[in-house]
Amino acid sequence: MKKLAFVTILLLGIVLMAITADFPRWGDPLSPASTYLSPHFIEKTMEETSVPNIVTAVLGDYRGYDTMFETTVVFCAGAACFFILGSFGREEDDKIRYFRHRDTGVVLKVQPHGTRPSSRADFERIDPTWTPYDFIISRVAGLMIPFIQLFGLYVVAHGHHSPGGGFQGGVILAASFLLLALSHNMRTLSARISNKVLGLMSASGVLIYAGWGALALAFGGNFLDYSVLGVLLGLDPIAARSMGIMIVEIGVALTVMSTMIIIYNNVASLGAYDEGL
Amino acid sequence: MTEFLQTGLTAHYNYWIYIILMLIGLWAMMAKVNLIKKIIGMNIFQTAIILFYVSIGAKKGGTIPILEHAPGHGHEYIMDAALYINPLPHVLMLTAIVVSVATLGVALALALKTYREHKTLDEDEILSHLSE
Amino acid sequence: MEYIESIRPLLAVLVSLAAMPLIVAAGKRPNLREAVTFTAAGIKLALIVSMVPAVLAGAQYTYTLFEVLPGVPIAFKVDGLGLMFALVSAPLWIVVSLYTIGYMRGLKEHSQTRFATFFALALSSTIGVAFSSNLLTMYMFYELLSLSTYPLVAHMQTPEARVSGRKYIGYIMGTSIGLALPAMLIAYFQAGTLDFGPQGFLSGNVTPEVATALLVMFIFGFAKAGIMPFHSWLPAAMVAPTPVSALLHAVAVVKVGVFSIVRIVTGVFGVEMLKELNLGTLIATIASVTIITASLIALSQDGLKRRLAFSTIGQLSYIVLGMGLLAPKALLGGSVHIAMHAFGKITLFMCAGAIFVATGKKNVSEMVGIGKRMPVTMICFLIAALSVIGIPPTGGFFSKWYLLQGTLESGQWEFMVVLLVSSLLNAAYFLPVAYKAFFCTEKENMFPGPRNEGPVQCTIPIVITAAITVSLFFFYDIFTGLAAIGLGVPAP
Amino acid sequence: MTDQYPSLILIAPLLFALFVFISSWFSRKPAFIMTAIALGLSSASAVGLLAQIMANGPLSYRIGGWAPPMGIEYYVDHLNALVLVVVSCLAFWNLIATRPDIERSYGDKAPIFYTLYLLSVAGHLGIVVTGDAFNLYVLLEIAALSGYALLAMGNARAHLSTLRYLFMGTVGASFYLLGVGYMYIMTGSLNMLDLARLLPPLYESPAIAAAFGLVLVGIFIKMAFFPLHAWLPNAYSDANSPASSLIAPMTTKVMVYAMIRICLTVFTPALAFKSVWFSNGMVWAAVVAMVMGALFALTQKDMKKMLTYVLISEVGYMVGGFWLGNRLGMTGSILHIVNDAVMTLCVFLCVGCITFRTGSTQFESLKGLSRKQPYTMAALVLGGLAMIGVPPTCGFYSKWYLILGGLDAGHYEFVAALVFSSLINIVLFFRIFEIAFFEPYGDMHGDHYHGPPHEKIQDAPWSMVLPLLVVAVGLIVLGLYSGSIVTNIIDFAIPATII
Repeated sequence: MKKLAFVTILLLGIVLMAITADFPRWGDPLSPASTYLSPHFIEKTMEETSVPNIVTAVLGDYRGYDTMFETTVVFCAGAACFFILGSFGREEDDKIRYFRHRDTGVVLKVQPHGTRPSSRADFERIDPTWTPYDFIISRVAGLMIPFIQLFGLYVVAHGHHSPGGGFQGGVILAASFLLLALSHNMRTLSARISNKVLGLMSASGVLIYAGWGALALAFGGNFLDYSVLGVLLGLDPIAARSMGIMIVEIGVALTVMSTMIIIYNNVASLGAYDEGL
Repeated sequence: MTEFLQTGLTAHYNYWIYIILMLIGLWAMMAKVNLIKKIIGMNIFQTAIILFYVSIGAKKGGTIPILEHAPGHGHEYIMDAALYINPLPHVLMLTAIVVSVATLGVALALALKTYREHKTLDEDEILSHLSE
Repeated sequence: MEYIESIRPLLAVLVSLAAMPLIVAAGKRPNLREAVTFTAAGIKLALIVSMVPAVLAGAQYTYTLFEVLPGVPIAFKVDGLGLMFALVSAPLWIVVSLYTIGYMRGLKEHSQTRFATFFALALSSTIGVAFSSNLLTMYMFYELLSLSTYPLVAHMQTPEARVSGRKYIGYIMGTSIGLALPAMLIAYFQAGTLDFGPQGFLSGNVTPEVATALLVMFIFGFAKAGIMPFHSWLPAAMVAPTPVSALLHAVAVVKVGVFSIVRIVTGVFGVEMLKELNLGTLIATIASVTIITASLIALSQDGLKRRLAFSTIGQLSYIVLGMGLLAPKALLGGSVHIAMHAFGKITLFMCAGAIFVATGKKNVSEMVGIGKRMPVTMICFLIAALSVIGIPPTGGFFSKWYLLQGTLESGQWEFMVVLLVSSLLNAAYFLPVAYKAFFCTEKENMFPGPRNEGPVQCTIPIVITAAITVSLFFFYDIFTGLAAIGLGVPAP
Repeated sequence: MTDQYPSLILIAPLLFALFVFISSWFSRKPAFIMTAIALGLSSASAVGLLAQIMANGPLSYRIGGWAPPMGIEYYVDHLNALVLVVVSCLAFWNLIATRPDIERSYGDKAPIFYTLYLLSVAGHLGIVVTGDAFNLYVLLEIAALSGYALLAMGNARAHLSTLRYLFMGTVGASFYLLGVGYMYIMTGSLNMLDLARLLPPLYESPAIAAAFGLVLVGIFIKMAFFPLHAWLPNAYSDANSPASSLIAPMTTKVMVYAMIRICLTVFTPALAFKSVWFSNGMVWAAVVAMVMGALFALTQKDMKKMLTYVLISEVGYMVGGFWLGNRLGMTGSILHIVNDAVMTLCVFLCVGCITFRTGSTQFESLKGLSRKQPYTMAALVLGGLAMIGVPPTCGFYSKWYLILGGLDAGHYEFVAALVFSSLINIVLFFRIFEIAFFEPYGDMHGDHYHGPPHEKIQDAPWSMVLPLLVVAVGLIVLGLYSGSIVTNIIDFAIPATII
């Protein structure tokens, strides 16, 4: 089997190598790819969408349909991970649980169907493998997180003029939350931002995108034609496109951020949302 | 030989790198029995294709496709097609990257489930478990 | 020719189909269920009879149901041949239904409702084949018949019955899909139509080689005709309850097979074309081999039903032989044999069933002296046997007579010899049964004791069909007339 | 709104998928209704679109108002309009027919199942409707990702099987992507019609040949064309039935459509059928697929698994029919997309009904099932007959065209393989019928079987059986309308240059 695989791969490689001779030279300014659609985008983008970052314009508008489904792919992956691993968190009462008294550090072991401590303020649920947070790590991470988030927001918002946009910003935002989960634990993250909220955010991000596009139908445009929505925003069609891109980027950022966290939560804890692996 | 080095190698080496990377990924997927290694192979494979696309977009003498302000204080932009690289492959690859991340997430979820059921990630072992 | 656009052919097909759900619904009340069957059968017969006068006058009923494929609709046409066939099947449904009541209730069989339901479906398909106006429609009903009879063959659900069912469906559907379907498509591909024409639709459209290949594929493809080597499903299918054997393996299924071949010869190839290509001898030879072989095998069978089955295989090939001779009289004889053999053979089968119900005996060697126990049944058996052999005063005489005339007409003496030899063989495997039934010493008699016929529902149908067999000797002209019109040959 | 049909087909499932997901965090109840509404809307739009296309001819729909090739367009002609109707109606009907099974199999997570279901349908519909080669890739991934998730829930093997499917699926999609990249590097365009315009001068180029090969291999992996089929049988048979009865009829058919679209529209018949050697090779490959699929099916002891191999055989029919390269063969191939979708739906729904009650489709557990589940078995009989190709069921008519196509092209091996696989299908299905109808589980009295005293009918719930019976009857109705589908739709779907 391995030999067969090797021969197949070798043959494939030889064929593909041979064919590269047919390709234009690397970086050739006269290659078909650089001379056919690309000049149109470079020269007309400003005029048609008033967005200087051409990638953002193409991503959000010319090929906005691709991007919408790209966002949907992300959402879909989140839903899939949740479907395969996760649960709605309706806890069964049939396992041994541990509770730690915050002030004294005393840990209670509660048998299945036993009585649990009533005060959430005094007791926290912990896992069998629980270890105290490392002070330095948790404090440093705590300091960094707001700045990471601020930067994430900047990347989202400034996507029109510099490299960035919803995907990049969304991932940075997600990273800040994951840092929280890593430096503290998953329960801390879940206490800040619950699975329910994440799920809702993830879906509403796509909803913002697709809904904004679908709204165009109501104003007589085609799907994702933001220009007709200028009426709604009090903008001319070109500015409306720019604004439309902004809106969908926000949707993208929302979905990407929350889905990354959903995937992390589910994969890292096998759907138990506790300390994890 | 020198001609080959100058034209053949330098002109197309980007494609060769992508091909080699792709084959490495494919090899990992076909020949490895550990599921995680297969997943890594899959990622290498996808990344190779991303590399291929991005290299299509390259253009000698071009900069990143974000319009630059023309000299002076107006709101004019330089819009010469020769100065910017092709934006389209970048857009396309943003999509492909996202897809590969999403696929990775689902693949890991499935591998974890498999691991939890069989306590191993070795495909041959799992298959022998299943046939019992 | 006059064409009458009428829905009657469709109705004749649909009547028994419509009866199916009613039969299922009435499953819990056997009497109501049988009533439904009889009503449907009566209506069907009335519809078919109502078409006789016009067809005898030279008209044809046509009805197009759907134009499914361009140029190939699901369509019906009632011509002489089809009507003749329908006129054989429909009344026998009534008779057999009556017989079934006696047989099935006598043996307390299980799943009687399923049996009656598929019986009705089988009848629909049979009439469908009879009234098809093109090859596709015929093929469709042919397959439907295969499917609807499968549960009947495997009815007993014993391992033996299941094996037989497997064999049955394997042979029948294997050949029809493996041979007849490609042949039909090649024919369509070459000719662009599938409508049966008075002189076929293939002439001028295919090369002689293709024509020969197609002919062979068709003849073996319609394996219900029991041409060797695709015959062995028929003896195997004898595990089915006797009414099935009687109606299906004497009338509906096997006759559908040969009727299909009649259609192929007359409607697809056309007699003229076959004459031109000299393919008639091929058909006749294939048929002759089957006739002689089957008759010889029948001689050695001890099981009465198996003996009848091999007899059927031989008799079916008479019809095919008639087609192969390509002479008007032979065509006529072959076609009429469909009817004549049907009445004779169904009587024989019902007798076998009646004997089984009354005494539980299946083998010929166990039936010495049975005539003394069941005289009426065995007299009917004798009459029917005479008909199958072809001795007057029975209907079977005429078909053999025309076939013999046909061999003379076409000047193919060798086939005359085949006919005569096989008739002798027929006599050799039937007459001893009848003889031993009546003439034996007290010592040999295996059935001492008082007269005891089978259930009255079994005996009455036997008497009816035996009576028809005799009366066909005097009133043969309805069948010969219809067949002659259908074949376009002068009526005798 | 009628000019927005093309977008509505996709927007409805997409938006409702989000609504269902959001609602799932509050209540389980509205999910089914919302899903049904979405798919109903989608099917209605697809039917409306088909009517529009039949009246006015092909149309192009510009997303975001951008003219192609700058923006993405939908290009809808008779071919995709037909497939759209098939896919959307099939998804809708499968939803209706499997509801009790979904609710039971997935419990709490049923709304998530509905979400993924809608996304999967949206992905497949998108593949069919789009006119952009790269967009097709994105939608391919949506369809695939949601499909992995749907198939992952099943028996103990399901996760591993799905993971293997994921590997193969990803390789397939990546090959497709690479092929599109090759086309892009040579032409600079991604729009299908635009590519068709730009490609002719490049027909001699090896890179374009490679692009063609890569795209085809990618699609072949996704459609499980033998010998790239290894992922399919396990993935489909290990999954829960509601998922497999959606994915099995849908994915392979949509991928066959994608192959036809790529060959006819992007590369045009001029290139696709340029090399006789190549198209003959494809027909031979299809012949092997048909025969091997049938033979593998013969060795199975589990009905669901057997059906997956039959599916592989059927893929061979469609691929082979297309590569015959003549009008009759393509007609057969496209008609078989429609027919096979309904046939497969029918038999897989039967599997669903059976597993709903017995939990297994092993031949052992089918014994005497006809008494327990008579309606399901009746539907299975019809489905089986359609698979065998008995008139007047629809399976016969597509075989009719396929065989005629084979005769016309002189590919007698294709005709022989078709007949052979039909014969094998007889064995396959009658074996099941025999077990289910005649295999006893009561007592035997002598050599006479009297049946169990009073076996209670315990068929699947009416809400499953009734839709199943509708599908089964639909097999016959569809068969009777085959002719009009061919003359009114498929004839226009095949380019006039193909005779």
